[in-house]
Amino acid sequence: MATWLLSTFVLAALAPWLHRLLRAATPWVLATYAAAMAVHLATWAPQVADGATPRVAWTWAAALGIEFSLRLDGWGLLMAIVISGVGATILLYGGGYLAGDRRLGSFYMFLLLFMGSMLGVALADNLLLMFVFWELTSLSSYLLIGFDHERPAARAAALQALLVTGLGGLALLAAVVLMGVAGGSYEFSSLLSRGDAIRGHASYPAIIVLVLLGAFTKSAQFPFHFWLPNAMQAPTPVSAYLHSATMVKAGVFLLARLTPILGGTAAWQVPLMLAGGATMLLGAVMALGSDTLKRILAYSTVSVLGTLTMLIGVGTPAALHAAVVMLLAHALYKGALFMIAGAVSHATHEYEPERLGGLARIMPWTATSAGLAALSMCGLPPAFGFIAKEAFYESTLGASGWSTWLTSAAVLGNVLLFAVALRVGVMPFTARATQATTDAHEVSLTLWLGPALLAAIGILIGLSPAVCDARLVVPAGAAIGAGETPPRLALWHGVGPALYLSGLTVAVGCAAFAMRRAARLAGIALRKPAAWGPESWYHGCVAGMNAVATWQTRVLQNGYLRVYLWTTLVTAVGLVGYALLRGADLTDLPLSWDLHAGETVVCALILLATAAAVRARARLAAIALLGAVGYGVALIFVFFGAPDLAMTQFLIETLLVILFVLVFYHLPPFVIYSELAARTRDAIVATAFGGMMALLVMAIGGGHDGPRVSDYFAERSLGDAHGRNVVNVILVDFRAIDTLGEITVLAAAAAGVYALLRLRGGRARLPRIAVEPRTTIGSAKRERAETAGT
Amino acid sequence: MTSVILTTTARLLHPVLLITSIFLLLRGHNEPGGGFSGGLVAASAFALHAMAHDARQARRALRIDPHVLIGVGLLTALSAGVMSLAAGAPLLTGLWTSVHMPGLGEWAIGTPLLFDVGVYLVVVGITLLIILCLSEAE
Amino acid sequence: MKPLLVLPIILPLAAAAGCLLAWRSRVAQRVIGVAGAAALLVAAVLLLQSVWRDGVQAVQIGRWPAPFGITLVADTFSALMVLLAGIVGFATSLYSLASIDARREQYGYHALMNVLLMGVCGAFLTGDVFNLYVWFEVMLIASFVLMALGGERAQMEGAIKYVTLNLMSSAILLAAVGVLYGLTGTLNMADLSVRVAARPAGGVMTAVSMMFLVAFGIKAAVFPLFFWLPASYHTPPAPVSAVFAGLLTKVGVYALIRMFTLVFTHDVAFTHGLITLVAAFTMLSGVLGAAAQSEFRRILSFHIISQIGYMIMGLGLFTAAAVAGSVFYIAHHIIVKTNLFFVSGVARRLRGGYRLDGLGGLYRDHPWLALMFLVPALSLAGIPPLSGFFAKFALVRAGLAIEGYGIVGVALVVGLLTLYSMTKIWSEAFWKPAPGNAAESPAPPMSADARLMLVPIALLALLTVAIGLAPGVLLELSVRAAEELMNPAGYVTCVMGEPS
Amino acid sequence: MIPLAIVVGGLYAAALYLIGRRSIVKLVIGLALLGHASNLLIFSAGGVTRGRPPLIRPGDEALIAPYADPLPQALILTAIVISFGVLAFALVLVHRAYTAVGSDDVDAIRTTDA
Repeated sequence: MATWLLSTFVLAALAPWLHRLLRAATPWVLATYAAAMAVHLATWAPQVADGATPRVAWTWAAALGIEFSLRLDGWGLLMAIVISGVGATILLYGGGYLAGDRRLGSFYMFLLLFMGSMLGVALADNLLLMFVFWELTSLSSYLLIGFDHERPAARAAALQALLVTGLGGLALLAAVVLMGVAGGSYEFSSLLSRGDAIRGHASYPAIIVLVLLGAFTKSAQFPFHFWLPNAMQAPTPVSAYLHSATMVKAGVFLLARLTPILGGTAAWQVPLMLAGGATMLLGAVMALGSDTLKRILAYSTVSVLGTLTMLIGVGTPAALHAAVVMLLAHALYKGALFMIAGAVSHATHEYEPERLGGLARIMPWTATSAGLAALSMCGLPPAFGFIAKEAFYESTLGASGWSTWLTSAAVLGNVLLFAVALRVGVMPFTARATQATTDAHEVSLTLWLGPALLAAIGILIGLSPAVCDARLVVPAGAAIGAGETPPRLALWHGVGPALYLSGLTVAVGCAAFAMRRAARLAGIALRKPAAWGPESWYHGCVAGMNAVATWQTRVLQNGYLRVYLWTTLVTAVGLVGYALLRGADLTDLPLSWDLHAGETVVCALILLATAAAVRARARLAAIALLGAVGYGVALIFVFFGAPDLAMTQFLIETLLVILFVLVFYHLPPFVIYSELAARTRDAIVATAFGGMMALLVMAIGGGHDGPRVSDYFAERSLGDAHGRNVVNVILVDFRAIDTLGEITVLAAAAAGVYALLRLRGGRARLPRIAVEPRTTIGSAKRERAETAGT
Repeated sequence: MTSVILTTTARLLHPVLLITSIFLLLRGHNEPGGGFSGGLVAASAFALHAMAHDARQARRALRIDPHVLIGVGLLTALSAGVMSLAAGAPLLTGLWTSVHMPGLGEWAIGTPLLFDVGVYLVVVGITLLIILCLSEAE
Repeated sequence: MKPLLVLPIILPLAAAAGCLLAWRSRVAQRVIGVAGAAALLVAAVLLLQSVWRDGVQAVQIGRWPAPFGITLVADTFSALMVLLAGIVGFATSLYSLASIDARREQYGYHALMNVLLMGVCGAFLTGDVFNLYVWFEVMLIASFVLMALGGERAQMEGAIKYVTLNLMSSAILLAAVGVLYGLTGTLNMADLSVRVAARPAGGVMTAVSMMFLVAFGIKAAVFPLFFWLPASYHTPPAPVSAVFAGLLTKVGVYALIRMFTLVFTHDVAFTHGLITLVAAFTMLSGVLGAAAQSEFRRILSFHIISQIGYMIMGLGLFTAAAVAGSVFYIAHHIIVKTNLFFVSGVARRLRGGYRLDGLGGLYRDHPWLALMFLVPALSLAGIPPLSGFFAKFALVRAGLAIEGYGIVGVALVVGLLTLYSMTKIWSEAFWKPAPGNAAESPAPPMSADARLMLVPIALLALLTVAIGLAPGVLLELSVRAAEELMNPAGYVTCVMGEPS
Repeated sequence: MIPLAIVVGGLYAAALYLIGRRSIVKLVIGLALLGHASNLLIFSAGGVTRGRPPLIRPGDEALIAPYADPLPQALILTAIVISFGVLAFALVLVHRAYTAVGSDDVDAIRTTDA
């Protein structure tokens, strides 16, 4: 199975070249590949049915607990066969549907990427590995929904699907990690025996919430269902494959897979039943109220996904077994119906069932397939859908406690879907011909072969369910806890409550179809409240996030350097000050005023010169005062035994004054721009910072008393480094690499000065502009600055 | 700006400043001074020249392009450090040898001094580069 | 092989000096620039290999024993960082050949790039706090000049903020180093580690640690100290912002991790709790900032901030697994972020600007470029199986293991928002039809220059994919780096020698 | 020592106040003051000793205590030189920014932000 999995990815990477090489033969080759995979997987079925669970594993990211481990159990096998089998028909169909499109190569690539990812979800034993593939299905779904990327609607729908399923993905990731923490392993096969430990763990409720979030978003359960109908922006083969037969089943697949570990508690079952039931009914109603073929089918898919979730929630062996049957039946008929809808639209350029009619004569192959698939969807014998529906009714009838509610909901849902099936699967072919259908013609073989196969298989299994019962359906059910010996699948179950309910469904369904105008109106009426429904929450979230983002950025990144500066300073004062006051005993500072007269005078002069420099109105005065401060500092160095420092400080200060004069000559005089209030505020913050630094100096109190590294320099300077000036020896020997860095700084600074003065890009194009409001001209200026670039 | 007094002073001071700078550089290991202050003094000699005449003349007096001076200085300092690598010691290990100087007795000569020469050259180079550029930017 | 430790510093310095000597010849500077970066890359590979084989290594510069001289130390973390600097440096030097204009090259572009690399490597390798300050300055001055090189108005505006706020950071760092010396009488980090641990945990030491936190926090661009980054990173030419985005802030993160695992572990509940809080805010405000942008490089710039949050989240959680996650995240981010800025430069070359409304149609016209954007972009958003997924996952896993639910929740949500803004770029620049462009007109082929720019992009994208498909190597490195960081005894012994 | 601490605090306060002014010219003066403040801080934090420069006198083989701690002095020397280089660059940058933007008001420099 690893070979098939990896080769699918390799094939995906090669698909564009393959397409260039093989041209029209590509879909046949790819479909053959997928079909071969399905057949090969099917050969494993007897083994798996005997209880074997073949597993392969390689280490991948061992430190994180991620192993590349695959495991084939009944449930995974069923899913994998659906993926590859339906995939074969879709590859064929897609090649025909997009024939001549220049993007066909990348279409194959994305589709195969998806197929591989989905297989990974079905086969992964390591839950994290499953998550990896899970995310890849979301990604490939994004790329496929946005396939017609030049249309804004397609881009928006792709993004919506990605964000909603991405949200679920995050939750799922957290859930998996928590499960790993609680169960001690990320391997599904190991966790199977540790269900009790996980159910008893403190994080069990959190795990459930997170898993449900992940599964509900993926499987379009209420209230996350809205992305799925919107995803119909994707080309039809994609809708048929991802958004009905396979990817949206991933959530359901996961729920079922985790049922043996997490299930069996009210915390697990109740939300599943509620959300599933609500989704089932909502989807069915919305399907009736929708206009286009694909949207109707999408909502009916939502409805069936709800049914599956509900069944998993019921959790009895019969219900889980029914879920398996339903999943298989649905993949067959819904995949077919989607492809048929696409073929019809392809042939007629018409998308609404009400505008179609009389196609049975014009498109016989398509019409036959549609009829067979609709039969299954209606749940009529001899189609497989009938068996699925019977199993569904039997499981709801057998559910303890909630039986009445569940059964009523099931009947209602099925009635509505019955009407929907007639509307999309029968009406366009049997109703009176319309304008749109007159020019229609039968579609090519690639377009009708796939749906015909799927629909035919649906009837075949219905006629002889034994072909898949013992080898596929039972092991699949067994893997998710439905027990080893469920009732055998059969077309004829004998007369019983389930059969009565089926009859009722058909009768009411026909009536509902007859009254479809009214039903549609009801559905349309529901659109209004839907405007405040979950989809508007999504838009609200995105808009709200954008509003918060804009607000936050306007507040924080407002362009005012001084605001940045003050924020930085306040942060520094706050953190350092807090730490200082929190732990230090400031009553016991080692304070001393011990200062000679000359020193005191110099200190006072420095402070005076500093204050004067701050208040100076003339640039030259400020520079002179700056120089005075520098000389004062140099004097302090002289007083306290630092002649080297003093000399350097004198020289540098002189040089700096010269530089300042040279540059300031070209700068405008000082202007006081700020208001008094702003100056006061700034003065307070600056003083706070200064005070903090002063406090810090006092808190250290003359430095460390113990051994210092400079003692070593004092001893070794002459003997080992041949120098009497210890400071210089430190600079060129003990810490010479500091000096190496220092002269590099100088070199780079000089290069910078040189470049700034000589290389004046864009100046000619930028006239001198006075201060201006940025809102009006800002963007234009940005543009200009941008185009002036490299 | 080019007054006769300034020109004359500059001409007289130029060699004095240069000699002082080298003195500062050499004695730095034992007395206050060193490559940095020496370099600044040397640069001031040429800066004075630039003030007395003009930047172009100062460049001519310097003979070497400041860029090259910086590069040479960096390489000198670096090679002073790398030499010890060749000797199997860590980077920037001082290698010393004793030289007999007539009249001065034994002098210890070592790579740290060479390193300081590198510093000196870089400082001369960057100071001049900045000052000359600024005065040419008028 | 002790000389290996100093090579990452002296090779770029030699290259820079060479460029200065040959400053009149543009061709010579190009050759020296690329050669220097390539040599650095080779040296970095050898260094990491040697550290992996023999463990932490130290060299006492000038043969003055620690703690008196300056020690260069390479543990797995610093060797890995040097290697990343080498990778980014080399990729950028290639990219620059095609994308930097002749005038900038003439005015010292290649020399400055090498000085920058020297400063970065020095900061990664030094074991001395003051020396760390010096390397920060080397790196900063080179970045100042590179930021301003070219003299365009936007560059000047960005540079003013960049320079001012970074000088603040330097001033605080310098003061912190001075105070720390006053308190302990030493500058050697290993020695500091011992001496700080031996002191009674007092308020003054915590105050000093806060000064380091603020100083490095500014350099790392954490909340609320990040303003300089979005104001400036989008103004210089693409390769310059790529190197800044990839490397520079990570030096701040490196320093934070180094100081707060080696030295300041005396008050973990307060300091590291604070760091975790800062991490959460940094992640959120960065990603929200990105959501509000509509220009290629600005979106990317804000994302740097957001991801800095992830990197220091591991430090805040302060477990070996979490720190390993941080290290992995840093490595992943450096490669990916550099690459995204590279791609933005190509987009600009093809469409003439960075604004998303002016971009479009790149997917249709240049599918290869689209693929090479998609790889780093999806990796950044943490989509498996690319490098970013493992980075994010490692942190999430470490966080949940110690029940840090709040921070993990933030990290996950921010991941989704990251995906949102990456798809925004994808949707606007790549999917959307080019504005004003007739849909049918065939795309002009890429210029030779633009194709040359794709070479480093492809290399980095391949690296991202490789890390994703075989994360084991980097993971092992990160785990070992984290173990060394969390148990500094080995580091201290290596620097100071066996305790007598 | 309290007076030195006060000078350090005063220098920091003045420097930061100036950096926060809207006039770009004052900003760069503030940066220059900031350098002095940091240097003096290191100097006083390292502990000060009067009039005993760390020069080994002729005849001595080592420094004889008490002597001024040479290490902070060396650090400050390095820092002075670095801040000189950086300041020279900043000075010219301010000049160029002024000519490029056409205003010396820092508040006018905000087109590159969001």
